[in-house]
Amino acid sequence: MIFNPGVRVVEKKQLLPDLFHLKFEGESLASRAVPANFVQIKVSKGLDPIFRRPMSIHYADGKTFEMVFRTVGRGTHILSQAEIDQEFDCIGPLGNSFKLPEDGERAVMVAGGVGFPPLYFFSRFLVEKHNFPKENILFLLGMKTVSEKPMADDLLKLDIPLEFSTDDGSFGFHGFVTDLFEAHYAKKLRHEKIRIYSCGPNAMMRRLGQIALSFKVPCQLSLEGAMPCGVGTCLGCAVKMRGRNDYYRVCQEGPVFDAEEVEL
Amino acid sequence: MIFNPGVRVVEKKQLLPDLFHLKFEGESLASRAVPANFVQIKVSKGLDPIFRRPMSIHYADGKTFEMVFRTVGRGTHILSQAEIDQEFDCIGPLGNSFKLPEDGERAVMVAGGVGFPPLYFFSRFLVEKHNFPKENILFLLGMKTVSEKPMADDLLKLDIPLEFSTDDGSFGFHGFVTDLFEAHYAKKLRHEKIRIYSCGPNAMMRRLGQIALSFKVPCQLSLEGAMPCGVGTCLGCAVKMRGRNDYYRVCQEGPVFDAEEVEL
Amino acid sequence: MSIANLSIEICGIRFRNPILTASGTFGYGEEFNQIIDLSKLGGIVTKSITKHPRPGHPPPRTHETAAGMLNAIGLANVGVDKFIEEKIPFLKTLDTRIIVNVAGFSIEEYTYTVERLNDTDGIDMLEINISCPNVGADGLEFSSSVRRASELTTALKKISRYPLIIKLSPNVTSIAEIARAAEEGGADCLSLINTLVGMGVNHWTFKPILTNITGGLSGPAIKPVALAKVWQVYNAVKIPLIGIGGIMNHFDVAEFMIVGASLVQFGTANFINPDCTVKAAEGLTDYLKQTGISDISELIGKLGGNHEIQGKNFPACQGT
Amino acid sequence: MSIANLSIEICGIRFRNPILTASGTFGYGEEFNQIIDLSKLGGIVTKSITKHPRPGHPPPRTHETAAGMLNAIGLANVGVDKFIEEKIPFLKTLDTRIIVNVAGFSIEEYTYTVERLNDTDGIDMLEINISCPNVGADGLEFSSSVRRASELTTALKKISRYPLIIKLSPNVTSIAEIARAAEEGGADCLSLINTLVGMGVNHWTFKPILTNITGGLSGPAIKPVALAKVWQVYNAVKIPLIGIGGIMNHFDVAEFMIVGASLVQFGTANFINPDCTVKAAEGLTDYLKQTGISDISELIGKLGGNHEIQGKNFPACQGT
Ligand SMILES: Cc1cc2nc3c(=O)[nH]c(=O)nc-3n(C[C@H](O)[C@H](O)[C@H](O)COP(=O)(O)OP(=O)(O)OC[C@H]3O[C@@H](n4cnc5c(N)ncnc54)[C@H](O)[C@@H]3O)c2cc1C
Ligand SMILES: Cc1cc2nc3c(=O)[nH]c(=O)nc-3n(C[C@H](O)[C@H](O)[C@H](O)COP(=O)(O)OP(=O)(O)OC[C@H]3O[C@@H](n4cnc5c(N)ncnc54)[C@H](O)[C@@H]3O)c2cc1C
Ligand SMILES: Cc1cc2nc3c(=O)[nH]c(=O)nc-3n(C[C@H](O)[C@H](O)[C@H](O)COP(=O)(O)O)c2cc1C
Ligand SMILES: Cc1cc2nc3c(=O)[nH]c(=O)nc-3n(C[C@H](O)[C@H](O)[C@H](O)COP(=O)(O)O)c2cc1C
Ligand code: FES
Ligand code: FES
Repeated sequence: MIFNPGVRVVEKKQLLPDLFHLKFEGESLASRAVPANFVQIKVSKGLDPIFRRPMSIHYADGKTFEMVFRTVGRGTHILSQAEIDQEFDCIGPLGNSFKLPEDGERAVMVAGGVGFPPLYFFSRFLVEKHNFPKENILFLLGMKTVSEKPMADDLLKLDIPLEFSTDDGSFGFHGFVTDLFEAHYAKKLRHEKIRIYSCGPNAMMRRLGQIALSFKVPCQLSLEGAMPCGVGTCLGCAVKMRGRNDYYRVCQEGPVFDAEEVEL
Repeated sequence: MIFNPGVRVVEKKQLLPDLFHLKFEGESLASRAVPANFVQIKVSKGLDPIFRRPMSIHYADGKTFEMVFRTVGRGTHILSQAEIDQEFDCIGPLGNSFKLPEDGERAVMVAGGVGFPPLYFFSRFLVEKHNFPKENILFLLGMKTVSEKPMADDLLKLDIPLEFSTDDGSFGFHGFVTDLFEAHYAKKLRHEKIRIYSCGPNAMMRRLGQIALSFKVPCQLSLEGAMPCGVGTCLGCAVKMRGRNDYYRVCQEGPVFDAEEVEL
Repeated sequence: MSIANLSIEICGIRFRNPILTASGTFGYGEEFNQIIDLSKLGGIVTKSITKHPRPGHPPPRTHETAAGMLNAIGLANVGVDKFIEEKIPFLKTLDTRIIVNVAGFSIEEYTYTVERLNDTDGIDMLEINISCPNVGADGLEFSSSVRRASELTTALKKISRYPLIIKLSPNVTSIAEIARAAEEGGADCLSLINTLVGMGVNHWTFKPILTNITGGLSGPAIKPVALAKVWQVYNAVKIPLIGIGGIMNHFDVAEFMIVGASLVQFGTANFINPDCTVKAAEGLTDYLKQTGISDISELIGKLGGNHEIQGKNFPACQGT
Repeated sequence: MSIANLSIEICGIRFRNPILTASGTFGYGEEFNQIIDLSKLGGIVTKSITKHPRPGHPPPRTHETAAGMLNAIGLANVGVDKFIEEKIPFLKTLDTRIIVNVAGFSIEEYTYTVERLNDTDGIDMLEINISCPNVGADGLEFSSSVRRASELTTALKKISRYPLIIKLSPNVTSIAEIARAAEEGGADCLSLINTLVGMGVNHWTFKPILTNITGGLSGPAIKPVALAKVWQVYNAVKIPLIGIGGIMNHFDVAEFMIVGASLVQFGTANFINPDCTVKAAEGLTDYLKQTGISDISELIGKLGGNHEIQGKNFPACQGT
């Protein structure tokens, strides 16, 4: 873990009215990042807002790293106004990473909306660093509606098996991405060795975790949640240990957990 | 008094490392401003800093108004990073104005450093709106040292009698601007009918007020000081009434007071 | 859907909406009358009025802090006589509720002022500021002694022509106890919180920033404290409450109502955005539409949503 | 000019500089050891340790507020046995002072933990967190009852091998009274303030934001309150003080020392800028140079500069 006071915006894209893509220069950070790592970014210079915001690393090469985020509140709104060459104070890379798929396993990525960045990074990581065959990945992305499709721009370029669901059926599978997964499972995946990787809204990951447990399929969840410190000392990011009266720290023991370790 | 939610930066100049000049578009505000009026400007969108900052109007025509300010703390620092087309939330014009000189009176402006904006505006106002003869103005500007000369750029263009003092003698009269005034008074002004107008640091205005009172010369001081509200309701900007156990509100009864009204 | 009802009735008085201005942050209404439309407000609370005029403390009287401010104005006011003569006539012309805030340094002083106001029309309620530094026999102020809070309330209730709001201080171990004392003394309503005692220091000169050394902390910084106090008091008394402390917008209004306030007051916010109260009134209409509530009084004390949360034992654990 | 002396001695223990980390904001030092050079700090205060391990409250446990935060962690900690076994060995390797914070829900629990720590080396002082919700016979917690604060201090002083710091809560009518009770009970030092009770409400769901409903407010928002409390206590007791509350940088350190603190603790600031403590230590050197002070202890209690300001009568007037 490192403390990096200055990263510089080198690219900015607006994918949707509320979805932004930023690329930063910051070698010491970018060179160490692995999938599911996140940064704690200070979005403004002053005390408003007072906390840093946790953001997954969407991709990192040796020199630059990227994030994709939705504007949901004040912090992400301020971040969306970042300008080229603007410097940000960023701590990271923080957190653990996904377990690699074992031999012969298909890697099934189940992303809920803007939960895709860690899974995008992981997919590229598997392909680029581990020569993992593209066709052994299945990427499922759930969206609300068809107009959110630009969210998948980077994913489409990866040229891996990719399917979509929309809540309103306006594009791809009609239903939740967990339903899409179940459909695939019923049809084909249940005959294979698979490993699920997921990131998305809590409710979606809770559901997916239940499904995975009931099917006895290994499943890793990359959790989100408020993170005052991000470095393990405030105990604010607690997630319940399954079956024990105790908590993990998402920022320190996570953000990735096996579905059977946690109660969402 | 008016409430004006949006004024737009149309010009920006940096006169010195710590001195900035901004021009704003904002007709409803600019069209009503008279010399010594000020605005309460919100320098940032959030709560840091929480208060607006009071700034004198350096000049206003019907459509635009200007301010010149020194960066002394967080608020003015943020304001100095204003960019062209940036919008600010500004309340104003606020406060009273100077009394006009009476017939035959020479108007002596005594400015301490960045206290000059109200006096600059007033000088132009006298000349442009009241056909006051330029040669009947005497403008004394006190600075710390010669390198601050760019502060006077606008003043020099006015083509009115203008003299400088510097604390270190590196340019113009060697001494405080109050000393410069006294020298002029001893030499010439004491034979004339004069009226003093002043704005600058408190200590300087206190001294000038004493001098004016002792010479029995009418003297108006435009006061500065912290202003939480600027509209007369917080009672935070209190200045002592001379000889009475009571206070004026600088923002409401001022910022201009006769030297004999107040105790600085 | 028809427009939601924003009006609230307490103590037999109906307010157009729950939005009032806090004492000491709105003068006697005159200045703001030129900035906003006062008839859009539920009501105005005046600066504290005392028996005698008071010049207030020597400046500096205020200090900007992180998301807040300190003030030590020193109860500067024109005194009750001049108030009745010069300010009431103007206040009477306004189409909004008028609450006169009364301060004093002894029961006699409070009594005097309330009696003078009894002779005056154009007032809807009185708010009694009990946070003045009057140190009684038990070494405590009115606001921090159960006995003295109750004595003062009882004395004033006996004589007041207008419904009485007792304004509580947060600087006590148990605000619920003081609240109950005021209720038992006959208070018709409680307002809270007044400011938190705080101070500022100039690290270059080593001098206190306020001439009075200490002052009162207000603004968004104190909102969490104020919400907790309102909820504590809501669980302790039956009379209606007015929530105060760091309220900036309509969401804050809703939050204070949810923890138990019937009305709210905007203080420091007026200095930051003079039109905050009017904007909040507009915002409340939208908010009710979004939440599907037709009458704003449905918010009062609804903490927990359908599962109302009853007061746990206080003083509360910070739980660190 | 030679480099100014930043070291401070209290209770016979010399600290490299006055900068400590606050309990609950720095874990047991392990995480920060990878981020900053801990030997640059005056000392570390551990998370509160209790007799038994505690999982803490269900999340959400924290909430961001204006220039501050609420927390209701619920004293989550590994328990004293595991602390001694797993954490002390690491702490011993550090070149800085170690203060162990102890919490409990009865005098017996505190006593147990202190006795266990007596058997352990590598500790410099104990800080006793008396703000836990233990409601005694008089209906008050240790932190808000003079009698119970004194009982607890007396009991622990009798047995503790290490100098005792009593950590005071600000949620009381008179913190000076509690401070005196702790001093009379034998406390070697007082630290203050713990957090202010506060709460947050979700205006869409009507639910409290913290599962525990109320929590403790910390951060820059509370700095003015903390400064006032330290000054009040400085005027009431003779033992040294540790200032806590909203400290972000070296100027804040100086301000707390000027009102009477010998040492300070950084809490919430560690979450915002993990290197705040190290930067503040550097900043203090510059600050002393700029103010021409050669020994930092010259700052302690110097409010008023050359004209020391003695305690005015408290509780202080907010002076509105
Ligand atoms: C490890 C980690 C990785 C993340 N990666 C991404 C990412 O790649 N892209 C992305 O868009 N977002 C990501 N998030 C979520 C992101 O941190 C939040 O959206 C952000 O903190 C909200 O800040 P705000 O000030 O805009 O919203 P706030 O004003 O703070 O809150 C607005 C809304 O967002 C909710 N919210 C607040 N904080 C969080 C949070 N940490 N997680 C989820 N919801 C929250 C609030 O409940 C509220 O409803 C990640 C979170 C974590 C913990
Ligand atoms: C009516 C009026 C007109 C003014 N006109 C001008 C102007 O034309 N140009 C200009 O440069 N400045 C002007 N000022 C002063 C200006 O308002 C302050 O410099 C500014 O508020 C400082 O804000 P800050 O956040 O940068 O400094 P802060 O961080 O708030 O303070 C930094 C330093 O400035 C001092 N200070 C703070 N507020 C004031 C204040 N209101 N007045 C004087 N000193 C203060 C503090 O004591 C401190 O030493 C005017 C003030 C008033 C009341
Ligand atoms: C400048 C100022 C002056 C105040 N004067 C009074 C007063 O005269 N009487 C009173 O009861 N409260 C007074 N208050 C307290 C406010 O009415 C209110 O209780 C407090 O500021 C908290 O609300 P806020 O956070 O919205 O400001 C004053 C507050 C401020 C900021
Ligand atoms: C997340 C968090 C956890 C805390 N845990 C403890 C604790 O276990 N024991 C304790 O005595 N104080 C605890 N505190 C209080 C701090 O030590 C400190 O007194 C308080 O936060 C005020 O300082 P600050 O404003 O610098 O944060 C905690 C504070 C925070 C923010
Ligand atoms: S965010 Fe602080 S412990 Fe995880
Ligand atoms: S600044 Fe508030 S009364 Fe003048």
